[in-house]
Amino acid sequence: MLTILFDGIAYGMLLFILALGLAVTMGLMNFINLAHGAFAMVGGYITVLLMQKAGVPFLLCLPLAFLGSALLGGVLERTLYRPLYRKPHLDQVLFSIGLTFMAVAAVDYFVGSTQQILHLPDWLRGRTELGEGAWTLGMGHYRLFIIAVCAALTIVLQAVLTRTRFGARLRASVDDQRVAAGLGINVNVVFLSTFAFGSGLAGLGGALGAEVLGLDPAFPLKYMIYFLIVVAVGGTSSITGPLCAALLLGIADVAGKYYIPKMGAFIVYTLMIVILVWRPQGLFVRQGGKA
Amino acid sequence: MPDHVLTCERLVKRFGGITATDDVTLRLERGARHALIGPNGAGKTTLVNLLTGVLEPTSGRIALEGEDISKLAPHKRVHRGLVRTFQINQLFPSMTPLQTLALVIAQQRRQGARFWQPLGRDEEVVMRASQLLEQFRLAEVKDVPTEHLAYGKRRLLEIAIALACEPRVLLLDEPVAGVPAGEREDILQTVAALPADVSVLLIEHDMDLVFSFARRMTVLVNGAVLTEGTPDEIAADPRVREVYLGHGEEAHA
Amino acid sequence: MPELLRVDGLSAGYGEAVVLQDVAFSLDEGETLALLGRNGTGKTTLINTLAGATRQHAGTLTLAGAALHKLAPHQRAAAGIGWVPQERNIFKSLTVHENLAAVARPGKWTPDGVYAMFPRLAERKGNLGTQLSGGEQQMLAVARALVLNPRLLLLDEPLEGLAPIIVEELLRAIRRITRDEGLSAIIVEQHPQAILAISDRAVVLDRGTVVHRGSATELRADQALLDRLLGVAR
Amino acid sequence: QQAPFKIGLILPMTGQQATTGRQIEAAAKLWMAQNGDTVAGRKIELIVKDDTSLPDVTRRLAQELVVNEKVDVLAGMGITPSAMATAPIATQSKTPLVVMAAATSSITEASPFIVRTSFTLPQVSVALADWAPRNGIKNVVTLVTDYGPGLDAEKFFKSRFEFNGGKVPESLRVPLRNPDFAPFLQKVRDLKPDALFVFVPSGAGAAVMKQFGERGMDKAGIKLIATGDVTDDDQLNDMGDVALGVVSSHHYSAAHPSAANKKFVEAFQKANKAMRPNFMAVGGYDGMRVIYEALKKTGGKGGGQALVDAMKGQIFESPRGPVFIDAQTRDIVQNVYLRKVEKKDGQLWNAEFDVIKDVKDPGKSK
Amino acid sequence: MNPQRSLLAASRWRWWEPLLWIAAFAAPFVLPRHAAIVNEIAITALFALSLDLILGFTGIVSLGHAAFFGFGAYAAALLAKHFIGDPLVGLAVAVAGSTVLGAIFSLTIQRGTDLTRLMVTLGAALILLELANKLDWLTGGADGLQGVTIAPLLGRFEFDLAGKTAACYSLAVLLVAFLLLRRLVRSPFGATLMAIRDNRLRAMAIGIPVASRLSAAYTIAAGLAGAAGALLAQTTGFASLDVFAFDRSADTLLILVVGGTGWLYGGVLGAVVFKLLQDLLSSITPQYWTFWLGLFLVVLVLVGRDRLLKPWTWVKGKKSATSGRSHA
Ligand SMILES: Nc1ncnc2c1ncn2[C@@H]1O[C@H](COP(=O)(O)OP(=O)(O)OP(=O)(O)O)[C@@H](O)[C@H]1O
Ligand SMILES: Nc1ncnc2c1ncn2[C@@H]1O[C@H](COP(=O)(O)OP(=O)(O)OP(=O)(O)O)[C@@H](O)[C@H]1O
Ligand SMILES: [Mg+2]
Ligand SMILES: [Mg+2]
Repeated sequence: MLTILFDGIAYGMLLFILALGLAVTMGLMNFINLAHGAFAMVGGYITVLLMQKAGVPFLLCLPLAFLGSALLGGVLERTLYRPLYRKPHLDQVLFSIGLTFMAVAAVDYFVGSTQQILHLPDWLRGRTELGEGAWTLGMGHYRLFIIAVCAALTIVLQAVLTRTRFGARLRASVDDQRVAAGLGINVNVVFLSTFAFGSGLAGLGGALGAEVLGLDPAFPLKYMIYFLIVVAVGGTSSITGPLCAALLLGIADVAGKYYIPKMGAFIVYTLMIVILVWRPQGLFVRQGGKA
Repeated sequence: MPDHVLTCERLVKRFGGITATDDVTLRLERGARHALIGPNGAGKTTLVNLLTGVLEPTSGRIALEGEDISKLAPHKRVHRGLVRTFQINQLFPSMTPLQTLALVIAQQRRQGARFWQPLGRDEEVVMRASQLLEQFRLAEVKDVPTEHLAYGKRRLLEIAIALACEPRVLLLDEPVAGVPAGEREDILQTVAALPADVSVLLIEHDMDLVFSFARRMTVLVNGAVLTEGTPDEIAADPRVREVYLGHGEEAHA
Repeated sequence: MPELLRVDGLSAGYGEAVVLQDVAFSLDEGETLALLGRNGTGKTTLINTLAGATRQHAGTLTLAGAALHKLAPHQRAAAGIGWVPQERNIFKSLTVHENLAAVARPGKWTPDGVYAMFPRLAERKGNLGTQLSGGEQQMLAVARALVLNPRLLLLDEPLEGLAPIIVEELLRAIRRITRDEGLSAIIVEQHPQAILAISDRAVVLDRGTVVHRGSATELRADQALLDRLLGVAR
Repeated sequence: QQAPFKIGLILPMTGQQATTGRQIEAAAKLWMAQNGDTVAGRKIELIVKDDTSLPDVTRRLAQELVVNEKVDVLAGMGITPSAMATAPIATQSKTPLVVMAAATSSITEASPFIVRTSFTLPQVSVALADWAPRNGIKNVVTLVTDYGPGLDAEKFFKSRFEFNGGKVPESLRVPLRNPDFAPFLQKVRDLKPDALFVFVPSGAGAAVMKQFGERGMDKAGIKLIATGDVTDDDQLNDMGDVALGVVSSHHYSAAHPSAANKKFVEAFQKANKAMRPNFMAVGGYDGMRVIYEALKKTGGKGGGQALVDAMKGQIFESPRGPVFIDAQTRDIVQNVYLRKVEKKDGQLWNAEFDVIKDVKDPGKSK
Repeated sequence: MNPQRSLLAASRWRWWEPLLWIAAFAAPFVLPRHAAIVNEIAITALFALSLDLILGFTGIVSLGHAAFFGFGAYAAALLAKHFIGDPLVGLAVAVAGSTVLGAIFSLTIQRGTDLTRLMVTLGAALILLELANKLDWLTGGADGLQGVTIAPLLGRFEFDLAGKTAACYSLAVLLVAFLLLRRLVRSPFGATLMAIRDNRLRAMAIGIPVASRLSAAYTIAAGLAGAAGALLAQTTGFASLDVFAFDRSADTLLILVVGGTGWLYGGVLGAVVFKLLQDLLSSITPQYWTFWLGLFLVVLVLVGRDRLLKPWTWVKGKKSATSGRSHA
């Protein structure tokens, strides 16, 4: 029981971490960046290759994965992405899918198409069990780690977006670039840093997710649906929305597969459709109540 | 007994804590030239949204020709002749004025579901569209997609669309905002010249226009009706001066 | 009073199309300039060019001795330009308060300060941009320009859609701000009389060029000239 | 000078099944490098096509190869639906279709021109179901991926295991797109069987093993037994110590102790940047042999029916051990080995420790 | 220009259109080697065409259009397998079936943002996929449905190995669907769809019954997608789960966007370009062709579709507003 709940939360958190970057680029910047998975893959490969080839410890790899993909994201933003903010969404889809195809083939060419396997340090491998009988709570250390990282990230991000003006300036720039610039917001810097940050988050997600999801060149395409589900169900206007959505889906999926394994694949999709038909803007919309 | 076309009774609309429409009762006579004025945020646009079904009232009742339409879908209200313009242009960016008007007229004549013949095959539709284009000085830009039109032209198209719907009751929400001073009167002339049995409700902040147009006025403040009367009564009402008209002369330039 | 803005040989437009040609005028600190002209003559284009939102083809803009035309749009706000765009362009996914906070710069005008001027906005602090009435959006656009604490306000049809009493108040406030605080303003309006009454200078545009430049009081007095310049047939 | 003998090799070269294609292509090329590209006076020409695992594309490619290139033999077929969709083309054009990877039992029945050199899942599952009860495993939960091959594996393992006196309290099916095995493994853990039988497509195997270890299932006394896909040679080394001790049954291990295999593995690794050949590779390698031999037998003449007839009944020593193409079913008959993952010289291998000889596809006996 | 003529201009045939169709029908005979790919292109084009009706003309984005494609494919395949092999009957049944399905699913796409529509449609397709997988007694599950034998077309034309009959059959269905849609989008009905796409609020305010129009468009599109699926199943004699797959919906979306939405020829053009490019690239480099395809998409977007795919616009400049609207 508790173990299932725990696993569900951990799985949800994992989904969230993977989708977080997308929630930033797509939700906050309103750019349909389907290449999100490619940035996640880059983060994953940075981690795996650094660990395998250079023996860099896992914990150090995580920030490196973040920085690496953020750098890549930043460079691409300056060179390719910028002219596309104003283009129709469908063009953005086309472009970012194209980029993903290229990334998939490139990784295949340079690293090979086999599944890469991450070797965690020992302290992340074990498992702790508490309680007895029906109330046993078994917690995999790695899953605990994911939950911790994820919680920390959420708090930091939420603080950045609500406590500082950055969030408001970002949304202002997205709403109306021209006027935002005319009112003194440096739109280019805002977009560049947000995009790089989003890509970095994707990379971090990839690095953390590689252990559970596996990592091969098909990664960006294989899991794209999951990222999209989280962002769609959570709504695109905040960070907490996707978090709750991810937790909900994670728990429902894990519990559903545990208790009614026959229904396996149906649960997530049905849940998604029901939620979206019921609340078409996603679970959490910005309503602008009292300030 | 006066012949009321559109009435709303005890209409209330709340947005969270804000009461945008507060127990409004309003009756529009047949052939009325009625103005709705009130400070910014008084709930004028909201009232129009409620009457046309864009918003659902929190409570209250709306009747058209004596029939309750509170639950009727917006497009069905249009079928019954309840038509509006929007304070902020709502147009079809990719269509030309000609296409737009032809579509509206075709839809008005219940040809909207025709899929077997091209739009424009029906001569009468085309005739009426050309007529409106002329009337609103849109003829020379009839084939320019709306998204490329100058603001003033778009404003004209906005009103032309409403007239193309052959309204029985027309709700105009600041129809001439952004239209140059010289052309404003023209437009209101067109509206005033509508058949005598068409009722018009006008929302406008340009008092010269309002007073020259309206035969009756309602003042809305904070969502509620402050007073109703003839233009002279309203102009003389100190409460209206206090909250809305002000005293200065500049405003009436 | 020292000169604040000088516009010289300005031409600007959209893509290939040239809308403004060789426009020149100047403005002193604390002065208000009424920018008049028929529909589509390029008033908005001029305002937007000053704000950096339209591409400038040629000419120089000098703000308090510095070359304004060399600055990127976002730097012009820092240099002292406060812009109220014609279509208001409220940031629709921000609340009223965030609309102000996102752009505010340190100085005399704070969000709280403008709330005192537009109490209506204070009541709607938490509403999203899309949840405001037309007039409220207009107020917010003006308020948003004020919290930039500019030296030069660019007001593009700021009175459109406002209730008469608010118009009156706003005009008074603009007068006060320019007189007492040394701010300058350029105001575009459809109603020349109202604006000329509070302006020091007037510039009339026709088809992208300056056809009249002079004192506002004089122009206001000369109704015939005004009608001719604005092409009003009476 | 005779016209070249063309082999149309249709494989998934991109997408999630890409490794299948790579292994088979590499093996086919290796065979040609080792055995020359001229057989009975005819030059062999290999045309490789990528079908991205879409059956309608496979079919169209086959159609074009047959009509335009006039290929003499079709080969490859990464997944079952691809083979099934192509079968009518083989029949209609009387072109032999050598299936080198797809493993659902019924494929060979889809056309009299299909010959298979890979394996069938019933073959290897049944072997495991025979072995387990003899080794103290009485109570097994099955966990398979919810698609054709998985269902085959589940069905044949279960019925044979129960026939052998074992018990299968629960059969779990994992959706094909499934990122996390946690709920299924937790369920298994709560059921506390003697062992967990797993079939997942190669690639997902590592994740299962990792999460199996992470969940402390081995410590709770549950053994992991699997078909060889799970401990795929291609990836085994990267899986690390979690794979140690896993028992699996399969028809091929890169560690098969025979001279033929040693030669094969060495040559393969030399030609392919140390990539280790897996069961896909051996299917491609043997497929090429079968084609070569058949062409030789027809004296270089070829011809669809003649080639298929010449393929039937071939007996030879493959790197996997002795094999035999059943003349009736055109399916491969082979030894199935029981293997345990062990570490040798710092590398992980599927070390064979038991064998069930000459296993026919049990799927055909119904 | 006279208003009526300028209104009718959009629906007039252009000189190159008949040529294009003649060329299409000649292709399987002139290039018999490539009949099979002509068939595949025609099917893909039909599928993309149906997506264009909802995406390009009505503004409904969908990542689950394969739901109807797949449904049509299985319907046609099952009918041929268990009842009658006549292709036209199969086609009719498949179209009818997917039309009904479309009418039901159209309830889910009434509200919401583009993103929610994407996900709801996607979810519906994936659920159908899972269903088809689970109902393996009927559908053959993941192995696919075999044993589908299709009778000769009109009782006379056998589906040959080279695929000529198949290509002509698919092209004919494509043409019929195209003519139908061409009529439809230029009619008052079509104009109401575009009005909804452009501005839903206003569409409602001029009396267009938005909900029922959305449903109608979605339903028609579903029927056509079903036809495309049926063609695939009939011309390949096979149906497998991938007909429902996400990739198929996504590829079709790409194809349509490559060719340009809201233009009808966008789907056709996109299908031709995309399929030929894919075929060409993958025969040059079977392993890494996706890289080059990706590069093509990236360049296409950066350079601009109009300039890349319609070079004649370089010289003429933009002239007509009715052709080639490039965004939805
Ligand atoms: N969706 C909404 N959520 C919350 N408040 C809203 C919403 N829509 C409108 N309001 C508030 O309701 C009040 C009435 O707005 P409305 O647009 O009806 O005013 P109005 O009388 O048309 O004003 P104006 O003359 O400025 O156009 C305003 O204060 C506005 O802020
Ligand atoms: N985005 C644009 N692209 C191309 N041309 C434009 C654009 N905006 C304005 N124009 C053209 O530039 C000219 C000047 O427009 P502008 O908006 O500056 O006029 P204005 O004097 O502000 O008019 P109004 O009184 O209507 O606000 C007009 O002819 C208009 O058609
Ligand atoms: Mg209003
Ligand atoms: Mg202007």
